[in-house]
Amino acid sequence: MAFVLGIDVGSGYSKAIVLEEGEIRSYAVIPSGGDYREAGRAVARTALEKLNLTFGDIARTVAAGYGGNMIDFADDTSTDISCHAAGVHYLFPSVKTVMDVGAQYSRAIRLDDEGRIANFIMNEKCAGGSGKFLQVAARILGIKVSEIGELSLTAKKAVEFTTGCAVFAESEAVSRISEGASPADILAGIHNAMASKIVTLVIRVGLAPDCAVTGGGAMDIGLVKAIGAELGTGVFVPDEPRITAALGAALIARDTLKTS
Amino acid sequence: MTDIRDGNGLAAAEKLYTQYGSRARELKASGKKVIGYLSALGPVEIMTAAGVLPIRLKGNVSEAISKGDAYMETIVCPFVRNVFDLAVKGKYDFLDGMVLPHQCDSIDRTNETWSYTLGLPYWHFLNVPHVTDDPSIAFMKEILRIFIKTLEKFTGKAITDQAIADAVKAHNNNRKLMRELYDLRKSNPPLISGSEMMKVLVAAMSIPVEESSALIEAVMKEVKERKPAAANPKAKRIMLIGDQIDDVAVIEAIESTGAYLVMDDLSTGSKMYWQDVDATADPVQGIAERYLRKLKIPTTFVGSADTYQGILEERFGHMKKYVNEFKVDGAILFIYKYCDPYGFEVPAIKSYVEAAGAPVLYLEDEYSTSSLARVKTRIEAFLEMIA
Amino acid sequence: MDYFAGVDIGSTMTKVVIMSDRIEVSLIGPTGPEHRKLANRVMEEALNKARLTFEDLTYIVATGYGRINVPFADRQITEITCHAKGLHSLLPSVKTVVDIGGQDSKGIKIVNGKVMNFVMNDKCAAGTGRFLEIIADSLGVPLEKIGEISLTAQKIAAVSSTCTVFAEQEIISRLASGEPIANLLAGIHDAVATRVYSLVKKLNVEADIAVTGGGAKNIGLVKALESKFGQALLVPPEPLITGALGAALMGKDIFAKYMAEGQKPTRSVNKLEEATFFE
Amino acid sequence: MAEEKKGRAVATSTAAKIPKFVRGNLSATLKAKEEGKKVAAAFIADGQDEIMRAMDIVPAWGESFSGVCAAKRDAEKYLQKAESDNFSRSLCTYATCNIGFDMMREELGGATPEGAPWGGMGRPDMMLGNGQLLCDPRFKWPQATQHYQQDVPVFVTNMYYPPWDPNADHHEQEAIYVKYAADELRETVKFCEKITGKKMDWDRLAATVELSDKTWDLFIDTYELRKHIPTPMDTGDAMNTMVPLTFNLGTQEAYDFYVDLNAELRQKIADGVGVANPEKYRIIWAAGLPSWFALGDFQYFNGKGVVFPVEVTYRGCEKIERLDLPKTNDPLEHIAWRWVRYWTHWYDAAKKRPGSTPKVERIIEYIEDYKCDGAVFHSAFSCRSWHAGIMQQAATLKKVYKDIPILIMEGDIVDISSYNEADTHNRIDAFIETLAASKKRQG
Ligand SMILES: Nc1ncnc2c1ncn2[C@@H]1O[C@H](COP(=O)(O)OP(=O)(O)O)[C@@H](O)[C@H]1O
Ligand SMILES: Nc1ncnc2c1ncn2[C@@H]1O[C@H](COP(=O)(O)OP(=O)(O)O)[C@@H](O)[C@H]1O
Ligand code: SF4
Ligand code: SF4
Ligand code: SF4
Repeated sequence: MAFVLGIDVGSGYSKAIVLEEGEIRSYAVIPSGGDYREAGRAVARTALEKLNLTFGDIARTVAAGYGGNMIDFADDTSTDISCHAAGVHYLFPSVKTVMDVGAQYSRAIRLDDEGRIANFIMNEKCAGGSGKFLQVAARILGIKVSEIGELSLTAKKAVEFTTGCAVFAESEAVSRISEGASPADILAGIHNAMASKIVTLVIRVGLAPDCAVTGGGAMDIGLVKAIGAELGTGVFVPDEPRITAALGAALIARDTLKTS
Repeated sequence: MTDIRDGNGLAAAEKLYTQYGSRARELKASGKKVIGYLSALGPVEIMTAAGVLPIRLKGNVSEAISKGDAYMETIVCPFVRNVFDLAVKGKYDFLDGMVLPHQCDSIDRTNETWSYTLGLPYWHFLNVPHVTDDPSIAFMKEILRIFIKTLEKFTGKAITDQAIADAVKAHNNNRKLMRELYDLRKSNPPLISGSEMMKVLVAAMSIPVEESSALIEAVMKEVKERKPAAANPKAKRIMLIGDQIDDVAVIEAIESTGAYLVMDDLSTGSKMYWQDVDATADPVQGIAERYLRKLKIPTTFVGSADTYQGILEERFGHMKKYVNEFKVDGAILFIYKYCDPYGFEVPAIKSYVEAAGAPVLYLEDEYSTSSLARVKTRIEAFLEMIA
Repeated sequence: MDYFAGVDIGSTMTKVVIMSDRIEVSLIGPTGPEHRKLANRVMEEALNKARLTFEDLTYIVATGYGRINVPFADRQITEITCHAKGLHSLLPSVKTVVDIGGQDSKGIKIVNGKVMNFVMNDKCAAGTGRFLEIIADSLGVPLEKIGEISLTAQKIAAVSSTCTVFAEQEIISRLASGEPIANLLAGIHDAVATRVYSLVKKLNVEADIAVTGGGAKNIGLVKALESKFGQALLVPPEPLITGALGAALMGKDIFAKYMAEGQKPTRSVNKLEEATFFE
Repeated sequence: MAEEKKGRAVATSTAAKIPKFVRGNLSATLKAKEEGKKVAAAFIADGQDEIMRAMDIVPAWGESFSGVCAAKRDAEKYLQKAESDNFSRSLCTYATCNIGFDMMREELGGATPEGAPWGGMGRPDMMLGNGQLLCDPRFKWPQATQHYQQDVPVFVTNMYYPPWDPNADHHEQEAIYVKYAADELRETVKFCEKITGKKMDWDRLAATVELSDKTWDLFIDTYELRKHIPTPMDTGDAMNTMVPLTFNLGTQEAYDFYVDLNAELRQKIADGVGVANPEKYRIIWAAGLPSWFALGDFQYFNGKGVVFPVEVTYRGCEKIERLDLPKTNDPLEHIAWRWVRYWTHWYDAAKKRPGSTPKVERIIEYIEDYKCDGAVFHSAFSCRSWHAGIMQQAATLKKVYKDIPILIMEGDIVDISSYNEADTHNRIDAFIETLAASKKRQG
């Protein structure tokens, strides 16, 4: 049967997914670095190798994301917004509102009943509410990004973050530490600040249940909880939230294959 | 209600300041209608005459704007955004309505954002002109009459000329008292500190006019009884110029450096209190004249003198008076980002006030404590500069 | 002999100067999270180097972003005044000072050794030393080298994003697509210089112009600024300590003024040891 | 740094005549002295055009000059000059660009600063502002400039229209507003008479007003040709072809321009020539001034089969006959009526649709008339006048009309520093995908 490949080259991570008959066969995630062309090729190769496949076995490839249009071996490109929509709809058909928290951008996407984008909005000029915040915090606290979520859940009193700048968040965190705030409280503060920015985007696209959080930020349980609290509702999170757009790209590849 | 008696004026002001709107909430519970307004152009006399409580809406500098940003652009003046955000978050749930005076783009252009998002039972946009010629006075009277009619319809009660005349009297008295309180800042050191004064100003705009007058009197009595502290010859006497500054954060930043805030030209402060409404046969005439011609606010165009110097005197002459009367050593011109009306005046105000003898520090900032540390550094450096 | 100390706790670097009628010792260290302990440590170290004890110090002035966290200081003065003071003592002809620190960029106008006017950047990392640090870090080039390398650029690779975070990403991908590091570094120096220039332009800029703060250690940045201002800029021998030097000088002045009035200045009650136990 | 913007192809050949208009207006301000005419710094859409034209006063359009500086990507030095005297970057950049230019010219004793785009603009003899319901800079900017040219008198008039209130009948208030506007226009005339030392020729004014009415109608008729599928002209062009109506109202040249444009569009329709053919999607430019330095983005849309047959910006007017103006022999009163009726034109329609607003009603009308599939709004950060309230309009449009695809782009009119082409194009791509999804949804 036909294999299709979806690739999402994000500003932080590159993801690839191999789909067969609408089933996920394998996937891979690697840091993008700066060479998007190479990252796209490498991540695709990794995903293929897991199945002992080569590029020749792939019937169609769609690339998306920040560096998507540099993937010369793709048959087509799509914006990562459409891909997130498609990916989420596949995983959670009831979801109407998607919040994607990536490395530099966060965005809110509204879906219609068929899982097509009805509306979207993203942060424009400033990396204020993006995943970069989490990376900065992790570095300051000397922990891994993947440890942030659990740690933040032990917070007693979230500190109020006053800076919106992802860069100066660092020095603010530093001064909060010197004032005696615990790492957990600081992380909780960062989560609240990010959640409020993200929810603002959601209100702007029009909140419609159900909601899902995707992108690397969704791996952070603390952030997901903060978003849920701010929205006042539960949210879906895919098992591997980072590959949602790659999944969408693969689904788009499958669909075009079908119709052509 | 907040008990105002001798000796507790400042405590009462503090309470009304920290629990902003608490009196409005009480009065609302007892059946009074509460109407919010947003700037020095809100004609409080008419609202008082209508039997409603006019309450000037206040922001909260330590509250980060979040929900409001979903409805209102970030290119709007941060003060307006902050108040709107509070309203959206339900902090002003006691409002029955609002009147938005035509003041500046940040207010005018968001009229629909406010009214449609909040959905209050009463809403009025008061189309105050930007110029002061005779046709504008005639027009101002017309739109005040329209305002009166809509209020009558809302409350179901007629607003008589007598009621307006009475309200004018009450508000004039209130203004007179506040000016007397300002006089107590002329001494060195001032009898009342800048942050105490800000709390009184804020408290005074959140309660009925008679209570406000009682509050001012109580505060006055209390501070007069204070033992005058030794004058600190090194402490600088500062005047604060700006629009809607209604929080002690900036003032504390000034006073924590040892300076005295002795005077202001703020639309929450002296602008509200320096000019009375003349008692005119048609009471609306006096109100129109006060808000359009007497009130000196950058959203009203003034420029009838023949020379540019004359125009400057018309626009800013009062500031020179303040500098002299209150012995001001330096002024801080604190303007919000995205404020066109004040922003375009900065060079003119700065050079005028400096010529009057007070160096000026111009600060452009958000309405938020997030940048307070930076603001404080600038204020300190300014004080070091004029030391 | 009277000794005066100036402590400048910046967002990135902490600097101490101890002086008598000349600079006895100056010390530079990184600013960590715990300003108070750190202030102690650098002060102790400086005293050791100068073979002095805390009691030998006549007056101590703290400045910089963390100035309130120096409990043993007798007086806090903003870095704006201190930079002007320090610079004026080093380069008396200077009328305009450009200070590029880790978190703040500033322009200061000096007349007769006094601050006449000043401007500071707003709360965005674009146009600050931090921006350069981040880029240096992600390019894997030591901070001390980025300036020199940028001077070898064939052309300035313009960076289109203003946001530091976006710019970092942009640089990384441009690098990957073959743009030489030197060109990219020239691009970011140009970007920072543009931001700083448009900030300082708000002052009525007059020559001579000097650059201080950590940014002045970066020859690439200084050159980029020179091309914006259209003239040569002066740089003090050790630009990082300008603020601390100014603070020490301010302390000296304050002390002299008190003495002239026949008074003793009030000193901070906190001693160095006690301060160590501060949180 | 003065880097000429890449030439932008225009779809209509008539639009190619626009630079001549703009240059002509600029050079008229420089030649006025020799010709013994007075120059007035003035604003568009302020209701004073015909008064100036009838009195031979040469308008100096600051907005136009700033737009030119922006399009040539040469505004930065003027913005910086203004900033050096504490004018904030967050203020209207049309204003600060001009003020910076004026400051430089004053420092040169009135001589035009070297290298000024298209020869620069002359020193005015007076400044006319309007404290109307449009924007603050319209009455703050003249006085801010006066700080540097203190001998130039400033006159500010004030023309309002009834504010939108779904619970009020604006017709009841019209008379008050018309009287006020007419009174204020009379004050303008008095001021101009004082400065020029000449009396108003009322017959000439009446003739001028008649000519501009005629131009308005022709303009609308011409623009309505764009309803045709495929549309013969796009908003990208309209941002140019608005010039005669916006800056040369009350002149014969303006009228003649639209005669030509009208003919060209008819020909295109007859020949089946469209901006994009086939048209995949038709969208409305629903609010906002464009980024003058990035007009090429319209072609990016066009290249993907997306066209803008209609826009709200610079459409300036509704056909005079549809405004149903009361008869009057007083040209000033006529202008006043035209003013009030134009600004309140969509009030009645908005009242019929609960939750709607006049601005949204106008967009809906255009969407229906021009068969649009989606809407694009542009939010420019330095101008609150047109751009604050856009989010509200977009949300209301979705609520009271239908859930059509909407894109809100963020940028500025003059300040290029936050523009990123790749990002903008990416956003446009995603929007086109939204349009595709929406079309599919409708089957
Ligand atoms: N294990 C993890 N736990 C929490 N957060 C993570 C984890 N991995 C990545 N992130 C966050 O996700 C962001 C990257 O998200 P991603 O969706 O891959 O972005 P992009 O698509 O823009 O590259 C990082 O900035 C980081 O904040
Ligand atoms: N040796 C160096 N070479 C180049 N840049 C330097 C060097 N040392 C410091 N810097 C720059 O100086 C900045 C710190 O400057 P400093 O004046 O100490 O700031 P602060 O007072 O805020 O700590 C750093 O962000 C870095 O960009
Ligand atoms: S504030 Fe920080 S995150 Fe925002 S644009 Fe500036 S550098 Fe980027
Ligand atoms: S501060 Fe300026 S923009 Fe804000 S409300 Fe006042 S006048 Fe309007
Ligand atoms: S409408 Fe906007 S761009 Fe035009 S002058 Fe007013 S604020 Fe400036």
